[in-house]
Amino acid sequence: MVNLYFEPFIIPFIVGVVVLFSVMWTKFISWISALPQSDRRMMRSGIFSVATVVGALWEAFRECLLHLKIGRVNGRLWYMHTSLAFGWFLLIAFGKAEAILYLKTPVVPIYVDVFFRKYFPFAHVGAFGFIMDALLLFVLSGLVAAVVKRFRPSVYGMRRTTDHTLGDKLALSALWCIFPLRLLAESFNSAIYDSGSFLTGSLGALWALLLPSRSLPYINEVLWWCYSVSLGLFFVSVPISRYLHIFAEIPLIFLRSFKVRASVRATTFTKLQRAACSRCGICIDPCQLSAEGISLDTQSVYLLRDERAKGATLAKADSCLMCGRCQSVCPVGIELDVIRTSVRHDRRKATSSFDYGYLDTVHVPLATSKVGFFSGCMGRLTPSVAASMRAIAIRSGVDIWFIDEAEGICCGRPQRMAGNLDAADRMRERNEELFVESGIDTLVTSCPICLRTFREDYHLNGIRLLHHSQFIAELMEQGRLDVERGAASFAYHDPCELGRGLGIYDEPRVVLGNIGRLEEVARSRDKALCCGGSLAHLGLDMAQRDRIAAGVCAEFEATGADFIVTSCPMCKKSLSRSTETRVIDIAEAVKMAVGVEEA
Amino acid sequence: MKRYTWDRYQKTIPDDRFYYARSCIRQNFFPGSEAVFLRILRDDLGVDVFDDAKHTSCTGIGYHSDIVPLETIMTVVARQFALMTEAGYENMVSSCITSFGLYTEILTMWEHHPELEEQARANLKAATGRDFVKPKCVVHSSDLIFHFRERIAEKAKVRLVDPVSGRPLKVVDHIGCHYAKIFPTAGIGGSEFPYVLAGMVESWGGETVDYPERRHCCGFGFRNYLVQANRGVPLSNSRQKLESMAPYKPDFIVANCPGCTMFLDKWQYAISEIEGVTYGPDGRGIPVLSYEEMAGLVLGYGPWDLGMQMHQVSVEPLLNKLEIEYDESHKFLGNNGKYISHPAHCGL
Amino acid sequence: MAAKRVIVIGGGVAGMQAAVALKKQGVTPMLIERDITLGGKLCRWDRLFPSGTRAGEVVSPLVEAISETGIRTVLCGEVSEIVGDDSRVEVMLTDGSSYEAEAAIIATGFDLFDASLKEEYGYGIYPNVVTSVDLEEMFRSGAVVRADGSEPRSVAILHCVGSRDRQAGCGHCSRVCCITGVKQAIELKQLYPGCNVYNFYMDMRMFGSGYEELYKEAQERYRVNFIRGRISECSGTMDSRVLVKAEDTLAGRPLRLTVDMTVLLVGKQAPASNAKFASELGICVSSDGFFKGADCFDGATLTSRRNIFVAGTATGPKNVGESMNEAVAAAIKAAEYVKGLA
Amino acid sequence: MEKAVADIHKGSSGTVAKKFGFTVKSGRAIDIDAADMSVADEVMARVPSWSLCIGCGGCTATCTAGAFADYNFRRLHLMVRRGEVTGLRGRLSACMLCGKCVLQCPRGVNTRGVIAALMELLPRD
Repeated sequence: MVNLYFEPFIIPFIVGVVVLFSVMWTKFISWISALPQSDRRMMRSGIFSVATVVGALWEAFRECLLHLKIGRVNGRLWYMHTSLAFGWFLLIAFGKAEAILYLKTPVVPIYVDVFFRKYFPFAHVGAFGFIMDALLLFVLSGLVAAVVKRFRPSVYGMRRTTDHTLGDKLALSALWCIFPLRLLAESFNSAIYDSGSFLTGSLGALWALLLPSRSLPYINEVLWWCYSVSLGLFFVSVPISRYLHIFAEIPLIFLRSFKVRASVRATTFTKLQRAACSRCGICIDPCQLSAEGISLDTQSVYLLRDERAKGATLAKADSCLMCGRCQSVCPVGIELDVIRTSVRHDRRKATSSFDYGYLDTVHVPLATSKVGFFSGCMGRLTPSVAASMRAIAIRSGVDIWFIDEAEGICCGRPQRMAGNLDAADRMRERNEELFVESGIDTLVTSCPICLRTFREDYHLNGIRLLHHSQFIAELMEQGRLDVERGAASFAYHDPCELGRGLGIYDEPRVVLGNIGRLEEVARSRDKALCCGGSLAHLGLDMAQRDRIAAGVCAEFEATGADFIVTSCPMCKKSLSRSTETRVIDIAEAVKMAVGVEEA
Repeated sequence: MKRYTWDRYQKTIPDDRFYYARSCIRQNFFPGSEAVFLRILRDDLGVDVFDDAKHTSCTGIGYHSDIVPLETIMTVVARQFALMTEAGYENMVSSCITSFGLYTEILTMWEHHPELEEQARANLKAATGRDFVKPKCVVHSSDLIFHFRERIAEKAKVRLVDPVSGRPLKVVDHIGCHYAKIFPTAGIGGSEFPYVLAGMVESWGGETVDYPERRHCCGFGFRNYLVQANRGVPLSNSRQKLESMAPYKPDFIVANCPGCTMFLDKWQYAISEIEGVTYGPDGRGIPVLSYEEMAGLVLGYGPWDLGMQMHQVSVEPLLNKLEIEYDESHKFLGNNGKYISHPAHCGL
Repeated sequence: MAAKRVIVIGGGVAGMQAAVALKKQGVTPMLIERDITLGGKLCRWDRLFPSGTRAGEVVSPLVEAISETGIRTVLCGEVSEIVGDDSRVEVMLTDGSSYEAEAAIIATGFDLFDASLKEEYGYGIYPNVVTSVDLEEMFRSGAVVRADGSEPRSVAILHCVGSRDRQAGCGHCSRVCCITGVKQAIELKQLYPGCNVYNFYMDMRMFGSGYEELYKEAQERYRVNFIRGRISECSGTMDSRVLVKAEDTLAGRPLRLTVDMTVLLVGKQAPASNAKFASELGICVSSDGFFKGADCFDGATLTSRRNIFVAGTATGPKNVGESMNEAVAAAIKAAEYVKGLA
Repeated sequence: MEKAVADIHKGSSGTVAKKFGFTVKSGRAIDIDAADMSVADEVMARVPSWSLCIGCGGCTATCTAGAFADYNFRRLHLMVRRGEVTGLRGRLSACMLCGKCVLQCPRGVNTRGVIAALMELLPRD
């Protein structure tokens, strides 16, 4: 008969573990089983491919324990996370190993190795004792780092960190008590039975010296109870606190490796991603709304937190530039923008209704070329871009058909970002008809906002989709647009939707490199700042947008470049309001360099 | 009611010898009014007012409805003046506001465009062989009653005062637009604060009410009224006035134009039938009197002799308030004692 | 050779500034003011746009400068006639006294449009219809209340009363009523935050620097409602409130509104004396009755009489700053002229 | 006595409502006293910059949807400020939320914020 080693003090621990795993399993099982059909199909095929499973395991090890992604961003923060997570993991692992070796049987109840010293005070300490003490010290150092981060985030180069709900604070305090209590418990145990190694042993000796030996057993008993209660409390708090992240991230990594993605129409995978948010607060500082003090409680961490509670307000969901800066640094890799869109969609479903019957009356002029240029709504407010493209086309001897010169239908992305998905689809469908019927084989647009939805949502069966900077780069590459490098210097601004959104960083730089001197700003490519003009944010007024843009422009003015070049009509409008330096679109720069007079 | 600029608009009104140009509409809507006007001036005040059967309608209702051209109406008016001259009178008193507006308008046009006068003179000569002399003075019949208001006050048998509480009756005075708004200087008190009716009311003990829509037109307007489908316009305009005056709880309304007097009275009936809303404190409407009826009551004439039984808003509440005796059973009996039918009443 | 003398007619800010400037130019100025005190209309104003400066802070330094530099001042001096030629001017007062000098600066200011002439607005008829001047005096006295002493919960401010109005016989724009309307709207909201203020305008003519910002502040911070439409008439209601009728031209619909108080932004008119002086001295006035300078540029303060100069709102509606600048210009021109005389 | 000539039919409220061939109409005037400003106040609270509107019509001029549909944004949100909100929701549904009006507004009003708020607050007809 298996010895259960039952002792009363392990009850809180057991209760905690039972509650934790039962709640967690039911949650994850129900979420995964409720995944949409297509996701489950991908999951089934993914599970049986050894490569993906091993890859996922390796990623789980790399991220859940070693937090390498944080490491690349912030060394001190990495140490804090890794020491706690990886340290605790090793502590459990070695504890298990020590217990198995000592009892010479693989079947060891979990609480035995957690409270090993209590159970077997006379067991030989030796190497294991040393390792366990070393690991405990390692975890305790992480704990100190965590306390410092909580009260002095600046030590970690963080201006702000998450302000936690009451629930998180309770869970946090329980977690913070666990390891000091373990240290005390093992040291008192060692004071009585000399069962400690270098750390717990020496501390135990100290207790023995200071305290009357008769009192030691009672304190020891109480401490083991406290240790067990703190573990129990923490485990019970995990399902309702940020620490569910510890367990939720693993299935998330696996599902993600099976190509399951969040959808703008929320699925249970959205719930899993939300649960995986550790509320670490890394997404707060990159947010320019926080940096400019415009809104301090609408960042992704707070949105996900509210969504896990009773649901975020539409106002909070709307207060975000969706520039993707937080998403690019989120250590857990949560699809923040997609989730926010799904929240907006859910909050707006009840009241938003659109009637686009009139779209059928909208027609475009007859196509004059296989290459169509779509300037988009914003584009029609920056006519210099289309004019430059016209000049460039003439110079390089290509025909471009300007689709929406007079009027056009919006690409639908602003509606999509606002969560009005059906309305966005209506516009998309009509535009698709117009583009496909026109017979073009290449669709060029100077607006990254349009390009992103063309590529992500539109079904244009085979029409090539290019940003105009890519098109110009192609012309240069093919030698159809001969250009000599001028003296002008350009500081290039990566629009969020083009850079982080579509990963197009290089073509604009190649083009600018060919026509002048390219200056890189301090924060560029995927670190680029948002111009503040974002249509995703429904709450900002002009003054607030200019405040954001001013910060961005300062960085560009610092390069001393002659021109600030961007490749988005919205960015051009936003930046030009907040700087004396001339802000031009990349097409205008090319036209200037090529010196083509108007057609 | 505090007034400011009314004293800047005075006009001289002769004391005697008037040629009476009757109104074509008023004889149908308020037959008693014109009769009592003559009786008051002749019998009570001894004024010589010549009632000439030969004069015709001034055709203003046609002119304002784009049916009668300008030359025709000028010739008809010229004929009226000719009749006046033949009868040996120089002052004309017009019973109808529209006529008064027209006579003033035409005389002013002749002043600025003498050739029009010559043309009218030629037309009249060709058509009737008559010639005419322009009247020395044209007044409206309410001007005359206003002019003699103190003498009437002296003979008054009834004061416009609530005998029980002694408080002056609250009277809404409504002035026909053609009286003051076209030629402000031709009306007593100008267009902002016309005083012709207010003067009477105040001399006879009453008090006029200044409600926000006081200056608003009753909406009669010939073209609005003649076409049935358009009658919604005057009805809505009158309602706007009634809604605005209701809070002041006026005791009665007095008007000096055939259209206003009839419609402020009859539209109250229409509104109560269409919307079920009846104005006036006791829910039986606000009585609407012509100034002759008001003067008649003050001088003690019998209400049925004044033709007040023809009103759509029953006048009994006002008569009871003023403690004026009347015989309910004779209300709808003609002079010959025969039943002369009755209008549908408001609020019954 | 005795110092040359210049008589300044009108002791408002323009007259006082001209006198002080003349003194600095080494000429002996003399100030004649019809009223019992110096300061002109500013004595009745509370705070000035756009800065909110107290009117006293503009007037008292000038009054002190005049007394310190011993400029001879005649108060309660109503000018009956001005005679003389290009090198002499004699100003006769109604009390029979008369004064001689080489030149004169006419700074007789402006008259306020008599709001009762716009009868349909009910000024003087309905108790709670006041003018911007009445309101300014209420602000000065600190008691901005309705006729019955109660606090106004809603106020309508009417622009262009007696300005740009053929009916009122004044076609010109008085320039400063728009900004006064915005200023008073803000002051009302500061005093009674709960009060709803409605400005009815044809155009918001925010011509000066800082005016447009004040307009924006009125909208954004004080939530003043600006309704584009000219009010046709005001009528009194039973509870002595005022029913205002207008068209909201941007909505294309007529609009009715009952308010506790109506403020008429009265315009500036040329004083009757302008016409009198003009005929006596043979200098010209423009169609709106204000003095016409020799030209609109360098000669703005000169007239067809070489020793007669004009300054301040007598030459047309303007704000306090512009009046004082024009006064200095007139003083310099006058000093130059008289010093040039034999 | 016979009833008046006008044909009589029972009004919905049971009272005898005569048909005269014409009827009474209430005026077209915007009555600020009786206007219900609840929607306007809530939108103003959410989008304070809305107070800066001077009614220049720039938004309607540049409006993408307005070029095709019967949709005049300036007039629509002006009527909200005048308390007349019935019937506006249908028109507003033509908006593509494309954002040109934000870029166009000379006073920097957050027009899209107003639209989003109206989308939620305007009564559904």
